[in-house]
Amino acid sequence: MQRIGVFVCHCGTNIAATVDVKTVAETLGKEPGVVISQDYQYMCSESGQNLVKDAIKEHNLTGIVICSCSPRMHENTFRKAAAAAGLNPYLVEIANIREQCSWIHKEIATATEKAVILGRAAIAKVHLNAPLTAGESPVVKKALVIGGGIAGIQTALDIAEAGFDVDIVEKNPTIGGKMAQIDKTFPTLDCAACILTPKMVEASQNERITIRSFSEVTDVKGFVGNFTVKIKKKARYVDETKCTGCGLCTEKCPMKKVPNEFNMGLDNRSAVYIPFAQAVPKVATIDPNYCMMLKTGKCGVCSKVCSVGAINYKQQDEIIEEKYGAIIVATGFNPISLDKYDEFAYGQSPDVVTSLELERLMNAAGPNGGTLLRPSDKTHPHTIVFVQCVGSRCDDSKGKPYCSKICCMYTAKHAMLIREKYPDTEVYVFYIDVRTPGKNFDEFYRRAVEQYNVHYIKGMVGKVTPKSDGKIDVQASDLLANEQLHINADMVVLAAAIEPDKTARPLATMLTTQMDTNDFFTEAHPKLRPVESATAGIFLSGACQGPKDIPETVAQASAAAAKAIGLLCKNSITCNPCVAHSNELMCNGCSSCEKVCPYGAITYIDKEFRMPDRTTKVRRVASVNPAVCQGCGACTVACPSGAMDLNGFSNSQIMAEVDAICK
Amino acid sequence: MQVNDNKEFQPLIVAFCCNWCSYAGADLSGTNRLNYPTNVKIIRVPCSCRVNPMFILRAFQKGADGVILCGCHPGDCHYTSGNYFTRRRMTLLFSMLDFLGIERDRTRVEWVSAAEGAKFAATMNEFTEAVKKLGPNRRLEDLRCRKQ
Amino acid sequence: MQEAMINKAKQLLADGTVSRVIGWKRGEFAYDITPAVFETAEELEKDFVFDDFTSANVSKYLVKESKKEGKVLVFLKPCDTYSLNQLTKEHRVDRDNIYVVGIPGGPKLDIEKIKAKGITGITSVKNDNFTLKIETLYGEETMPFYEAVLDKCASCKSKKHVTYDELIGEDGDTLESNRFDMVEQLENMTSQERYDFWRSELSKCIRCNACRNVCPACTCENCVFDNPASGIDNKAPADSFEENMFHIIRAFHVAGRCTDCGECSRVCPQHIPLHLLNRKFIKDINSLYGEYQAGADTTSRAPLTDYTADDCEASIVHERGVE
Amino acid sequence: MNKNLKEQVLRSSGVNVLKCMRCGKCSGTCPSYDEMEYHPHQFVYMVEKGDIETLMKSPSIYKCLTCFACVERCPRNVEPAKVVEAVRLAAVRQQDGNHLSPDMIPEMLDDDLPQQAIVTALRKYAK
Repeated sequence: MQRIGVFVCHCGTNIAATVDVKTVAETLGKEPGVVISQDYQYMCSESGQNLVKDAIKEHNLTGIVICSCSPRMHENTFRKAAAAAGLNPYLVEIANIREQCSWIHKEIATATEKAVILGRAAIAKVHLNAPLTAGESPVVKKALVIGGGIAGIQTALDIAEAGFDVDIVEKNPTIGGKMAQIDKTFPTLDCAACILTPKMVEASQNERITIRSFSEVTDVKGFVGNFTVKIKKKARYVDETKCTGCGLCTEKCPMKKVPNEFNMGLDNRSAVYIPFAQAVPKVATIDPNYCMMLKTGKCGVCSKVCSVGAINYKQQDEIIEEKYGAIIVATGFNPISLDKYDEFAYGQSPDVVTSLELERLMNAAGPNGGTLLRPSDKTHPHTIVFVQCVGSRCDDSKGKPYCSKICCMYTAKHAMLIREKYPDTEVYVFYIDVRTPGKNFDEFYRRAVEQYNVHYIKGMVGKVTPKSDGKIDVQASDLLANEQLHINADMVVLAAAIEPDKTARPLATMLTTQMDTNDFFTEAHPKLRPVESATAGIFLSGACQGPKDIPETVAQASAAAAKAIGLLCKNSITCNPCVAHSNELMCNGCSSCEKVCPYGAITYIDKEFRMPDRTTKVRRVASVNPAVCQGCGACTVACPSGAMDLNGFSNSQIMAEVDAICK
Repeated sequence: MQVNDNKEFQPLIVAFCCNWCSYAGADLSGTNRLNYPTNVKIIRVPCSCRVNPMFILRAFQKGADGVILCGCHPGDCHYTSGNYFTRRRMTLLFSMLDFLGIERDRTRVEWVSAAEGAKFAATMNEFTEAVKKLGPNRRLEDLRCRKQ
Repeated sequence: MQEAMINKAKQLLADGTVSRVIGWKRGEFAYDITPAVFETAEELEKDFVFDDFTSANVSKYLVKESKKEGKVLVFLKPCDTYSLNQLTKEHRVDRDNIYVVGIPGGPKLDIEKIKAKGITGITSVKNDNFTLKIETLYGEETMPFYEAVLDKCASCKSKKHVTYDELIGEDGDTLESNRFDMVEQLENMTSQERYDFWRSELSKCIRCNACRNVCPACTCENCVFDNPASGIDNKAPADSFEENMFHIIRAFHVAGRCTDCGECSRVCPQHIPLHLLNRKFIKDINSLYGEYQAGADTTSRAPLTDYTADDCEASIVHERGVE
Repeated sequence: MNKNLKEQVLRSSGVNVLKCMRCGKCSGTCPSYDEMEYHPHQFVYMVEKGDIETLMKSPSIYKCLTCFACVERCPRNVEPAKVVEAVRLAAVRQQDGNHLSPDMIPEMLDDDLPQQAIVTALRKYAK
């Protein structure tokens, strides 16, 4: 026999002014199973809670109903109070008679009547509540960082610093990411390589960090604390353990006409290559699309010159399986393709470049050794036009609807650097708005205007036309002067919008994390949980979550690391007990539930059943992993036989509520 | 069905609200003191996809005059995809009820976010009015459950 | 055809490919055909029958039979192969343990339609150039063949076998069928008319469960209506609500899984057009979420376990016009 | 500001001028820019402000070539050319007096005149 206690809160006058709490307590006291029904001024207060605790002990209650504010407010408070008094916390139900009754209704009679009905529904439900115990699942004390840019490196370093093993999976032959390609950083103008490469080295030398370069995540199974990840180690045809990075093979390789990705295709590399001098790991990689030996079987020069015998043309892709407790996504960004923007003539003239290409053109390790020359004729440009917001803030199918955030600042940086180094160059920046929120950012932009005399013109460029004399006509309107301009430029630099890396979308599917329509990972809460994904155990670091500059990326990377460390510190995690479970006797094994589960929490097992005639029968039945299930209940409706049910919100509990309300 | 003094028909509305968006939206309309009729009684479910057609039929059987299901906006589901399944299930279920000649205004799905307290109240006002116009549920009731 | 099937079955039994055969055998009357399992050549010779009345879809028997020792031979008409595929997809049968011989489909005959002409004492029937010649105890009667065809065959959707290990005869194609005509006709009625129509139909329901028991999509280990814990269990419809409830929930449970084999209506002793409920779901699914034929393959996602971000809203039901 | 006029222009153009982010790409791309007193981006902005009459009086409305370069390149899908066309139509509709009255039409008809042209003429020139 159930012994239920009902506690009606006045909430000062919040409830008591419109709901006759005495009548509610009295009426509910007559409900079957209710042994005590009380009202009190503030149930959530210390003395209110004590009232509940005492009643549980004194009346040996098997369930309690609190008629008070929203369960979103104090459900946990009363669960804790119940637990303190020795009652299972899941035997507590809340009837929301404040937000959903006293605050919205004015007439005391009807509000009181409704409060009674809501109380009855809660009593009907609590009759069927079962004590639930949160399960525990162990935590593998190792993290996986996907992406080896500055975000991934920083996250890995922080986690390793805290004493946990961490793997970095990077799809390229070296870590470093976009920051390695950048020349100088705003607003301090310090050299990117000077601050990044020490971090890369630190990562490679840290004994807790394993760098898995030239590798990709191909499969993720499991759940928070216990992910099983398959990593494809792509064949680089060079034995990493033997290669010393001497670079002799790259010098001797006869195939030298391969577009160099690191320099944005502005110069060439050899078929066997090391992306850049400071690459980590500093190991050569053979590009199978260009290597003569791999394509035709004739050559083998690199193998002959390698003194340590590191070249291995027979190397195969390898699949490694590892277990991790936490996964941090740091897949970063790329500039968008500008193919659809005919009006800017990118692709028609080599002298129309993107900002990232300009970084390489100006970089000392770039194709021109740091001297800014036009790609077409290697002459010094005298007039340079920067176009802002190319593909950003677009409402059309060509671009992105968001602001790419970093372009205003890096363009100011470019303009300033050019004016500094080549004072004879005129620099125009066509902008829509100049957005510089950030420490020392606006000061930086003002310096470009005031100190370096960069011409900022408000107005979007309408058309870029390469001319036969090698110059480029830039047509734009100056909105403030109200005139249309034609600038005879030598170079045009487009601030292309940035977008998440293409690998992010399939990765999100593997991780069962959410993405927005732009393929940025969605954080668990936009304000309060900005570095966690909604899927437990998956954290977000850097530009994969939204456009970010370097300081913001590093800040988020460390924040993600802190969250991951918080998880890895635990020996086990407590699971939400309100999860689905399958009644194996009724389960048909039809797989409907598995198809609707967003977390992959349902698997199938072949289970032996003893039949009435003492034979055994093996049947395929669903099995829910309680550590993975988040308790949405999608499976319970997909299940035709009703074998699947949800703890805390069972079919019978909800129907009991329906019945109580409709009585 | 409730009877009040002026004898006007007072429908009984059962509202299933998902815990993360719509229930919070209902709370918000309370916090903002936005009135909606007492006819509406809310049942909290973790996600709109928890609502089994059986619950809806059960409500009608026991005397509800209208059933409304509220969930997060498509794309905002706390559980990623729950409300997408809800949308398909309820579209088909409502279409079937319509096919059987049950008044289509007795059932509704509405997406209400945690920030849309005003929308929640407005929706409930509107829905209650619509059901009021239809009168008591007769086509899908269990006579044994009819109240005098 | 019957001869060829018996020979095929005997051959497969003899060479050990299969250890039993699912087919049909005759009951007391010529038209009284029932599914049966045969284990020997003698049984086949004696009882196996295939004629204009062998309309039963035997795929559901495979749920049990395919899990027994030894392979089972089954003769499937085109429409039955869809059911088998659906069962395979839902892991309800062990496809590796089944040897499917595809046989030509109907049209099969509806004995009720013949009896409705006042013809009794039927001993055999013969389709003679679309005239049905009926031998009775009282002499020969005739009627137009198509007037005696089963409803489910009259709106046949496919003559194509979607799964088989071997065929007897030619394979056909999927057909343009008129199967949604009646659904459409109902949709065009007023709500009140529809209500009256279904009330007059569903109030005939005696809850014999024939529809559920014959349905190849209703293979639950334990049906919700038999489960006291489900909250909706009931054995007999005590009231109009329960008549509705049973059929709505049953149709919903098979929505997206029903292959439209039409067996529910064929076996209903009260002649309730239950297939219309399933077809309504199929029609809605086709028009709202794209053409989908349950059982056409064994891998596709069923419409109710799938979604797209831009599916229509449920309010589409309300927008279909106001009466 | 004339609210009705603004309504009319917004409706007949079908353009949501509030989507404009004032980047000026339309004017940057306009081949008739130097011919115009008011430029495409100003059309959008002035319609938003409701200052339609000024635009209607300006010869600018007849300088637009309707080449749709601005429509093609607008990053926000605002479609300035449609706004210009709508203002031009508003001006045409407001011209005083009837240029045509229905009873003048029969004698002007000939067999080759398309039906649509008659309707258009009436809509444009009759009140």
